Parts: sequence; C-alpha cells; structure tokens
Amino acid sequence: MTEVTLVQAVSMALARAMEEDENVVLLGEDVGVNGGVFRATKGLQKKFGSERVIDTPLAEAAIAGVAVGMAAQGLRPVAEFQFMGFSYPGLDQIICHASRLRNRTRGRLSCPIVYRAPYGGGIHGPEHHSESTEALYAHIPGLRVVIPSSPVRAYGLLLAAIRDPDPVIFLEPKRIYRAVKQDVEDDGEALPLDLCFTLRDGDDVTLVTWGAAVKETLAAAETLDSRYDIDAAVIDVATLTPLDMDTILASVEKTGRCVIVHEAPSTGGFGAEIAARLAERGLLSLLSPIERVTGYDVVPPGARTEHRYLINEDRIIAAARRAVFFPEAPTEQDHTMEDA
Amino acid sequence: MTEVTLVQAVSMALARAMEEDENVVLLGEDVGVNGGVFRATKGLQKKFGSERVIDTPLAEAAIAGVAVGMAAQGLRPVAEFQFMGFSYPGLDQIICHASRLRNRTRGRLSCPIVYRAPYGGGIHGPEHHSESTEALYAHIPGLRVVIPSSPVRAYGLLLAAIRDPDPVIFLEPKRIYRAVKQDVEDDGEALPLDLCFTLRDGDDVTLVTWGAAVKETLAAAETLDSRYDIDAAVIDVATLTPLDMDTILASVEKTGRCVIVHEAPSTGGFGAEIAARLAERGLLSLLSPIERVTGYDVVPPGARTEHRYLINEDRIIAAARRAVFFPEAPTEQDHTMEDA
Amino acid sequence: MADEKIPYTQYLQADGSVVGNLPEFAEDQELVLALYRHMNRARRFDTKAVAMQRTGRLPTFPPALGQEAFHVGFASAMSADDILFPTYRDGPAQMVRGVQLEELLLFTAGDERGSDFQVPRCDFPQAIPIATQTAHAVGAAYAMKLRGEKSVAVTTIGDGGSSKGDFYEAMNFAGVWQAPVIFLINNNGWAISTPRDRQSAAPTLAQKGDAVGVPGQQVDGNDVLAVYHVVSEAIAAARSGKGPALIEALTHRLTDHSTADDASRYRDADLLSEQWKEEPMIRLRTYLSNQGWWGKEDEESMLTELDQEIERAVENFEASDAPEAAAMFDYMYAELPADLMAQRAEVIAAHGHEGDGS
Amino acid sequence: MADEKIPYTQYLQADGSVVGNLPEFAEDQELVLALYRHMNRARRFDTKAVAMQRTGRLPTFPPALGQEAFHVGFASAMSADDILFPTYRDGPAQMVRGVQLEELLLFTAGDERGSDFQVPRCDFPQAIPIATQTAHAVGAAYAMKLRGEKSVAVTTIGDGGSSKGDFYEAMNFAGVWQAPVIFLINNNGWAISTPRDRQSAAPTLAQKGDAVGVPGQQVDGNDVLAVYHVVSEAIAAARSGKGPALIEALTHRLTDHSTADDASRYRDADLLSEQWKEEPMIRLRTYLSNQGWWGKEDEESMLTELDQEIERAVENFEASDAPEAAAMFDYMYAELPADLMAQRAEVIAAHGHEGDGS
Ligand SMILES: Cc1ncc(C[n+]2csc(CCOP(=O)(O)OP(=O)(O)O)c2C)c(N)n1
Ligand SMILES: Cc1ncc(C[n+]2csc(CCOP(=O)(O)OP(=O)(O)O)c2C)c(N)n1
Ligand SMILES: [Mg+2]
Ligand SMILES: [Mg+2]
Repeated sequence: MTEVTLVQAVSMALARAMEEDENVVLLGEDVGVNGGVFRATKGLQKKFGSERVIDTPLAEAAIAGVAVGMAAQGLRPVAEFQFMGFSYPGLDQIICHASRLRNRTRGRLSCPIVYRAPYGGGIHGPEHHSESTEALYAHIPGLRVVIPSSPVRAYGLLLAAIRDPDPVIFLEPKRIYRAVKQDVEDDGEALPLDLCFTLRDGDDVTLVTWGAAVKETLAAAETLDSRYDIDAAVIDVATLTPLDMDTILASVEKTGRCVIVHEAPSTGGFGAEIAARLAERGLLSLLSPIERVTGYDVVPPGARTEHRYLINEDRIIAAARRAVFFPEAPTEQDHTMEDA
Repeated sequence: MTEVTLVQAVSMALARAMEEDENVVLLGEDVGVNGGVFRATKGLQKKFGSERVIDTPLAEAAIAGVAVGMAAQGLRPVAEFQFMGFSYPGLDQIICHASRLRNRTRGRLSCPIVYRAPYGGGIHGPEHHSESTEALYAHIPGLRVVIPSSPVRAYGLLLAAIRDPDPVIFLEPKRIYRAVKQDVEDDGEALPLDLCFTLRDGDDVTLVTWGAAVKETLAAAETLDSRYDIDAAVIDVATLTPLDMDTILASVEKTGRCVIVHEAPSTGGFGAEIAARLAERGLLSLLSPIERVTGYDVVPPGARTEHRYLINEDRIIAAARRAVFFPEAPTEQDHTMEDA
Repeated sequence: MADEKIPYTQYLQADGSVVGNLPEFAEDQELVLALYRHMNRARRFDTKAVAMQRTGRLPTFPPALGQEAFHVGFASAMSADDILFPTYRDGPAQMVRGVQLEELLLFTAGDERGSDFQVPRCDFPQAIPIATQTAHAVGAAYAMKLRGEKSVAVTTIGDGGSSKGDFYEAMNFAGVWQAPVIFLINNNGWAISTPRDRQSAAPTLAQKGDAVGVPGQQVDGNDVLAVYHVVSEAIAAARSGKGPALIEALTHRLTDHSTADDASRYRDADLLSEQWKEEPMIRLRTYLSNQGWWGKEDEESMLTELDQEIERAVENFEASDAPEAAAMFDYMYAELPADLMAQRAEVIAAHGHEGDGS
Repeated sequence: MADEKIPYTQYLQADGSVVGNLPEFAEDQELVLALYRHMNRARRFDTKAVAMQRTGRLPTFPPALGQEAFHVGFASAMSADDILFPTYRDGPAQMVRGVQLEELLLFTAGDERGSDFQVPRCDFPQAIPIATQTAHAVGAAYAMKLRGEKSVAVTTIGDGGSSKGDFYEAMNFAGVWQAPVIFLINNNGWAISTPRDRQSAAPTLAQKGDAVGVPGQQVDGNDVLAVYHVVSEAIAAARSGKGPALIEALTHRLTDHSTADDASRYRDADLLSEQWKEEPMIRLRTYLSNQGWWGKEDEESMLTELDQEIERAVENFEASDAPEAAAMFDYMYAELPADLMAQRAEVIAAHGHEGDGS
C-alpha cells in the first residue's frame, strides 16, 4: 500500500496497464520526456520507451484520430488531451469514429481507446483551462464518460477504462489532483464502470455529484449533519454514461429529496439528465423539487473571480436545506450562509 | 404573399437580410454557384456577387473561425455547415471563440454570426448525414440555438438570428425542408428569439417539441383528440437557448402532464434540460411522470432501418396516453399501437 | 501541368500510345488484363448502381466514373496485408481489395452489414466525414511499425479533402513518425461544385508534402499503368522503412458528384467533353490490343461475365432481409450496458425481432 | 540553417557585426532607438511578471525572454490600423501596439478587463487555444479587403502551433482569397517540452507556405532589424493587394515555457548557454554604440524610466478592485436573456454588487 494523490494514482494505473499489456501505448503532447504537464505520465517514457509513450506533435484532432487507427489495429491507446478545453478539435474524430467504429462495422473493428483529460477549474489557470464540458461527451452514444474523484477510484476506474473494449472519456478533476492522499494498493484490481459509488448513506436528502465537487459535497454533508442534523446521502456518479440510475433512484426513494451538484454550467449539463430520469422514474418518491447546484450559464470567469463561479459548500447546504424544509423556506436564523 | 417551403423561406430571409444590410455575407461549401446542396442559397451569388456569397475551400474549422474574424470586423457572416454532422470540426472555434469573444473583451469585440446547418434524419442520407446533436450547442453559454419548424418560423427566426448581435446556431430540419408550403410574407418582420411557440392549446397534456418532430407531434395531437378525446397542447420550443421556460411551465400547470419529443438520443438530449426545469420549478403541477419520446442512445441506423429510430406518431400517442391515464396503464383495447 | 519540382509520371497517353520506358510489369499480360477487368467491373457496377438509384432501389450513390484507373491502379498495387482507409468514392478500389459487390450495395443502401467485409478484414469502411480517414491510416501504420510488421497503410482523399486540417495533421504525424503510409489524392478537379482552383492557391496538391517533409509526386490518374507503378514503388519504399509518401493523381470526375447532384448547374459542358477524351479505359484497351492481348470477343465475354456477376450481387442484395431491429443496439458496445436494455426492449416491442425490413 | 529554396534574412550577427547591406531604415536613429527601448521594456516587464508569479502575486505567466526582437520587430512594422491576432506569448508585441502594461497584468491575473484594450481597439486578445487565431486573422483580412480598406491582419503562432490543422486551413483560405494577412511563426525551438524536430519532418517551417501557395521565408528572429525589415515588406505587399505571406522567425526560448514549467526536465543546459550567446538585445546595443547613438548613461536612464513605468503599472494593477460579481453575466450577450436573470441575482446575493475582490 502506498499513500498517493489522485494524479499519482493515475500514473500507477497507467504503469500497471502498460506492464500487463504490451498493446497499451500512451500518446499526447508532452506526455513523454516531460511526463505530462501535471506529471501524470512521469517516468513512464523512461520505463516503457518512446515508442510506447509517444510525444506527439501539437494537434488534438490527429491525436484523437490516430488513436482510432491504432485501436482498430489492436493497440490500446491512452491518448491525453493536455486540458479538456483543448479536446474540442478531437471531438469530430471521437463523435464520428471512435464512438461508432464498432457499430459501423458490426463489430469487425473496434476502438478500445481511453481519452484522458484534466478537467474543471479552481487552479487559477488561464482562459480555456477550466472547462467542465463532460455533458458534450455524455450525449454521444457509444462512449463511456468516467470521472474519478479520489485516488482509489482513479486507480481502479482508469484500469477498468483501459481494459474496456470500447472508447472511454476519462476526465480527471485537476483541482483535486493533489488534494488528498489515500492508500492505493497497486494490485491491478479494477473498479466497475457500471456503478455509482455511495460515499455516505443518509435518510434525509440525496446529494448526487461527481468530479472535484465531490469534495465540497462531502464537506456539505458533514456540516448538514453536525450543524443542522440533516442526514445526507452522497453519491459519486463516477461513470456518467452509461448511467447507473438504480443506485440514485434507490437513495431518492429513501430520502425523497435530491440535490445534484456539478461544476459545469447548468443548462444542458449532465445534472439535467439525472433530474430528468428522476422525474420519469422516481417522480412519486420526490417530496420536494429537485435542486441543481451547478456552475452558471456563463464562461468560467478568469482566475481573479473564478471562486464566485465554483461550487462551494454553502450553496450545497442551502439547496439541501431548501429541499428538506420544502415547502417551507428554511428559517433565517438556521441559515448561516457565508460568503466565500 | 408567396407559398413557400421551409428551405425557400430560408432563402427568402437570407436575400432580405443581404438586401437590407451590406455587411451580411454568406460563406460555406457550395453555397455560391451551386446554391447549396439543398438549394437554400440558390440564386444569391448571382444577385449579391461572389464576394458576399463565398464558396469556401472544404474546411469546417476554418469556416467557423474566419466567421469570427469577419464578425469582429463588423461583418455579419452567415456560415453554412453542409450537414450538421460536418459541423464538429467547427465546434472548437464556436465554443472557444464565437461564444466568448464578447465576454472575453468585456464587449469590445463581438460575434454576430449565424451558423446554419441542415439537421436531423429521415432523408435516407448516408452515414453522418442524420445528426441531431443540438444538445452539444445548447450546453455552450453565449450561444443561441434556434430551430425553425415551419416556413413562417424559418423566415422570421432566421431574420432575427442574422440581426442578433450575438452568435446563433440555426438548425434547419431538413426532413421537412419541402414537407409543406406556407404563405410567407417577405416583409422583413423577424420573430422573437426568446419565446416558445404554442401551436395548439390543450388542457390534458403538454407536448413539448422542436424541429422535424413538430410534424409528428402535431399529428399525434390531432389523433389524441379525435380518437381518444385527449386535448393536447403542442409547444414548439424553437429557441432552445436561452430557453423560454415560462411558456412551458404555464402549460404544464394547466395540464399537469408533459411529454417531451425530440429526435436526438435521449441521454443528455435537450429534453433532459426541460424535464429538469419542470422537476425544479413545476414539480407540484406534475400529475404524472414526465415522458420523453426521443431517439435512442445509439448511432442513427442507416437508411435501410432508420425509420425504426425516427420519432413516430404512435410513440408520442402512447406516451401521452400513459401520462393521462397515470397511475393506471392505458387499457389494451384503447391502445392501437401500430408498427410503422 | 505539374510544377517543375514535382515529378510527374505518365506512360499511356490519351490515344493509347506509350510515352517513355514502360516499367517491367507492363509486360505481365495477366496482371495488366486483371487491371483492365477490374476497371470494367467498376464501371459496369457504377452504371448499374446509378440506374438503381434513379429507379428508387438505392439511396444516394457517388459514382467513380472516369476515375477507375486511379482506384484499380492503386488498389492492385497493395498486398493483401496492407490496409486501405478509403473514402465514399473508393468502391472500385474496395472491389479490388476483395470487398463483395453485395457488401457495397448494402453499404450504399444504409445497411451496416455492408461494412462488415468478409475480406479484407482489416480495411476500414468508407469514411464520409472528409479527411478523417487519413489520421486512422497513420495510427494503423504506427501500430504495424511498432509490432515490426511490414504492412503499409494506404489512404485516399479528394482535392477538396486536401484542404482540411486533418489531412495536414495526419501527414505531419506520418512524417515525424516515418510511418508506412501512402497518401493518395484523387484530384478529380471538383469538390461537388467547387473547382480545384478555389480549393488552394498551391499550383500542385503534391507539393503539400513539402509542408510536412513528405515527398510528393503527381501521376496521370487516367493511366492505370502509371498509377500502379508509382503506388507500387511508394508502397515498397514504405514497406522497407523509408516512410510516408504523397501521390496526387490527376483524374476527371466525368459525371455528377453523386446522384443527388446536378453538375450542369456549375460545370461547363465543353470542358466535360474534353475530359472524356482522356478517360482511362479506352487508352488501356488500345494498349492491350496493340500488345495483341485483347480482341472483340474477349471484350464481349468479359462484359457478359461481369454483368452476370453484378446481377447476382444485385439479386442477393435485393433478396436480403433488413437487419434485426435490435441490431442498432447490439454493436454499440462489446456488451450492452444495462442502462440501454429498456430502450432495446422498446424497439423490439415495436418492430419485432426479425430482420423483416420493417 | 535554412532550406536552399527558402530566403533567409539576417543583418545583425550575434556579435553585433553587420552582414550584407542594411536597409535604409537602419539609419533612422529614432526608429532604431525605439525598437531598442521596446525590447528593454519587454524584458524588464517579463522579469517583473515572473518575480510576481514566484511570490504569488500573479498566476501562471508565459515569459517571452529571448524573443523580444521578434515581437518588437514585427509589431513595430505594423500600422495603427493593422490588426494583430496574438498568442499568449505576444505581450511584448501588444505593448508596442499600445496595450497598457496594466492591461497585460490584468489579463494575466485572470481579469477580463485586461482584454478590453483602450488602444488598439480592434486587436484581438491573446489566443490560448493554439492556432485558432490564424483563422480570425484571415476573416478580418477578408472583411477589410471587401470594404476596400488597406489594413493588414497580422497573426503569430509557435513552432508547435504550426502543426495544427487550423494553421494550415487558415493559410489555405488566405491563399485562395489573396487576403492581406501576414502569418508569423515564432519558432523558438520548443513547444513546452517538444523540440522542433519532433513537430515536423519539414526542414523549415517557412516552406509550409508551399502547401497553400503562400510565399514563405525565414528571418533571424534574434535580429530586430531583420524582423522589422521583412515584416514591413510583407505588410507593404499585402497592403498593395499582393496577398498573404508566411515568415518563420528563428528564435530561442531562453527560459521555461511558462512559470508552471521546469525546462531543466527536458532541455540540455549546454544548449541553453549556447543560445544565450545569440540573444537579441546585446547585438542591438552593440550596433547602437557602434553607430554612436547610445552610451552607458542613456542605458541607465532608460532602464530607470522603464522600471518606474512598470512599477506604476504594477501598483495600479494591485490597487484595482476585482470586477463586479455580476460581470460574469453582463458580457455574455449584448442583452442578458431573461433566462439568466435568476442566476445573476443569485450571484449578486451571494457576492454583492461590488468589485471588492470577494
Ligand atoms: C467534413 C465534411 N464536410 C463536408 C462534407 C460533404 N461533402 C461530401 S463530398 C464533398 C466534396 C468532396 O470533394 P473532394 O474531396 O474533391 O472529393 P470528391 O467528391 O471529388 O471525390 C463534400 C463537401 C463531408 N462529407 N465531410
Ligand atoms: C489547442 C491547444 N492545445 C494545447 C495547448 C496547451 N499548450 C499551451 S502552449 C503549448 C505549446 C506551444 O508551443 P509553440 O506553439 O511552439 O509556442 P510557444 O509556447 O513555444 O511560444 C501547449 C501544448 C493549447 N494552449 N492549445
Ligand atoms: Mg474532387
Ligand atoms: Mg515554440
């Protein structure tokens, strides 16, 4: 067992996957000699050679596209977009080919690719470095969208993603790349790609979230408990698509209340899909309107003011309390909303 | 007044806009001499010259990107993607620049661009010619996503889109390009970009839809009325973002039931957003679970079997009846579900 | 025609006369007759498919009329283990590779089984989003090189497609990686209605290789011997580790862009009749008869055979059932995720299990 | 260094000696001194910004250390009415254009007001997504040409960026349109950790113009006179309707990619010290003193002035309030759609109206 950060867990999983399968190759900008701008591929080129850990020219459409050709030829490419905001030139290849090749050829050719990208804000990055556009990928049939939110889940889910016979978009919440350390056993055990993770049981309200926002959501659940005696369940969706709705429905059946928390803009965010499915399959369980605590429908503000945009504990607590008190509004005196 | 089809109404609006504002220019593949592969720009190059109706080289990323430079310099480019499935190389420019330039520069520069594309299936097109990925665009702050579903709305909404000071994604449901003719007065009157259109009032159930599916939805409403005595309201959302939720909420308040109909895959489709907002702001009005009648989460099948994927009247009728009869299931004998 | 710096290869002139020294293989009667037969199959099939489209038996079809020497020439230069990454206009090349006519008809009809080739198992299906296939070819070539295999990836693109960034990026990767990929431009003069001179100010498309350190050359795409020759040499070089190559074939698109197009809206009729004079079949037939390899009877029996082969394919195609209703789900993932099972069941409930064309 | 076919321009060698015939403007003392001053301002500002980042007063900053001749040379060659489409590394060029140091600091700090330049109103903000700016330049150039204006668009890109399809597509459009755009490659040898020779197998980046019919040339990017000269000529040609041009400037990145980078992980220290010998400021100073235009005192008073100017900008920047909370909504659309008003109200409720940095 080693205590590692999330980004180190990513490295560990990559190394393990490359060891156990010689078809696994890494490619992307600066993934080799430099070990990636976040050091996620640190040391791997030394270990596995520059033919398996490939520093590519600067061109994301090609990175996405050559991975398709490699995968159809039996390799298992893990392609890195340096930041999610630079993955868009690759969308065409991912939508038109990676997600479809199996279907187009009735299974003759397939695309066991992992497209990795650090995602989300909160690192005081320049413009375009704070994207949370997972919803774009989650709308594309044929893909899996996977987002780890702890070192343990990063290790297990990334191994699963690499071994999966189909393309996976693997988004790493860079804000928590080094937020905590966890014991991660490098035992090659993958985690399932078809289950949500229940991080906390609770009877009063279900908090559904993923990515870096898991951190604030867990903190909010603690506060809800300690300060307001509200018992909140916390579900880390982890694999957005295909979605394990049953775990969410089961919890909401118990709590009757649901708050969905994500960093991406609200409109058309993946929270909408979860809310929609609740309104379809869980309507009768709902004792209060669904709440979404999300990014606003704006361009993420620059570093100087991004804290106003990012999810904070207070917004989650306020939403959970609105849900629990519904149809009453939570009383002012209980409500200690603070400015961040 | 002239009786025109939807695609002719598009031409009319383009011609009108070009006449009234010399800054309006068209660009795209085959939009000039050929008048567009669907003839939407027919005759316009003759009329306005090849400098204002520009046949570009074959490169969608550049088409999207040069439009940004043109717009920032005071032109009002109307850029055509030949099919929505070929708009993806342009996404990077649209997400990173067109939607953001005003915000990035605090209003100093802006992007009055219309990106037009024929969209949706049902024309027996080859692979990649049947895309309905409006949800990708609808998740991007700073854009407007507009979809006309009749000649009158095509004319009025396209004029509004061109005059709008910000970027608009204008998706034309090609399946109904020539489905009906309508009297369209070429009077230069635009339609509002911030309202849904209520096409049919109704007390029993609210059908919310857009694009080509408006056709089947209206037909379903007729059948619901005549065969089942169910009085369905039909709302054409038309402008997906920014969304006029009030019109939808008002109707659902009256009917208590909502069926959302769109051709795009269900998961992460824009129907999810509407359902989510209902579950947030209209929960207490809902007398039955929200129903979504949508494309499946698969690649649209090829021409030979695409009818199995496309929205049909029967699916809408069945969903509306489930909603109305809820919590009972509609009885078998009333239920005359036919295979298409 | 060609830029000075750019090599240009032609052996058979429009009138069938030979220019320069023919390469050795031109004496190989069997080989050259096979080329001729492939070109004829392609053209007969093309005619048939267009006729079927006109009578509502096929949706949109993109004919390759006039470009048979290009397609047959390059595909014949490939080994079975090489891999083709074609476009929508490469049906004739796919036939040479072993794709069945019936499969091509299924694909055209919008039946996904048409891309599940029995042979060649590794070739990609036709790419519709233009230029995307070039990156796939580079990735596959990288994989083959990594494994020490000697196969070569071959990919095609149009003059229009050569304007796309994907093409440039793919060639650039191939150059850096010295990957065994051959990039072939079928420069037929048009991208739908857009003429070659509106695509690029570059005097040749072959010189696009300059930008990425990949050697470029031109070839008369109406001359199957020239195409076969330059592609064979380029493949041999790539196979022996000499890296990628770019070849621009000069062809003419002798008909509409596709059955959905009407070229008379934008193309001068006189130009077209000039171009017909350069079409590739007649010059090859002249060569064959000059060699004493081919006569009227050979021609007649060949055409009869080809037409029978095509008819059989059409019959099989038309007798085929549509795919099962559930098929739209069953190849989305290696294993259908639980999340999609209800949708699959709904489709089966509505349309039944059978592939009954419903 | 350069390919034979590709012109290469250099006047000032590393030791300050002159090679070839200097262009006329090199005798214009005022002009050349202005270039020198701009280069010094750039370097002092750079040093300051890096120091601020190291002490937590700025987030990530991308220094231009060593590339000042490139930035100052090309920006000085532009007229006020020309338009610049810069990258994140073009701060020094923006300063020449009239962008305030305080604005550059705001931009770096992630304050959008930093891109609302008071001067020049039409220049684009720095593009972060690499190569996207090249298309904007072409579109703007098209607009200016359409209106019969004589302005020219100038855009820059790195050696890494030159691998992107956007760059190729933009140049191709410019070639077809004969649009007045100058494409400048700042080839500083690195794209973060990726060396030039892993970016492209093309021997020069200037020859990328071949692919699109745009003339390409190289220039010594450490020689401000050479840069000023070739860019001036290219702009004049474009202004007079002669179309686009591509110029590759050979520079060195004398420090890390950005303050978030540590080049010692991938770059040889010896290489770096060799490159320092070619840096652009010293050779220009040598030229100036050889001309008798510049002495120790001039240098000292200039540096004092520049440092004061920079200090004032830093003070103003640090004294500035953060934008209002509602600002994140107020520039999304010309008019805020009703749909977003509730969100805006929520943000104001949580953070107040004031631009208090909260
Ligand atoms: C990315 C993309 N954009 C647009 C289209 C629509 N389209 C189909 S064929 C074609 C013209 C292609 O011309 P060219 O590359 O010269 O090939 P040709 O058809 O002449 O063989 C266009 C624009 C497409 N298939 N893909
Ligand atoms: C499309 C895109 N991909 C990746 C990045 C991340 N990135 C920022 S700078 C850089 C290297 C750029 O190198 P080069 O073009 O040579 O310019 P330089 O930094 O040397 O000036 C990369 C990969 C980006 N900003 N945009
Ligand atoms: Mg062509
Ligand atoms: Mg560089």
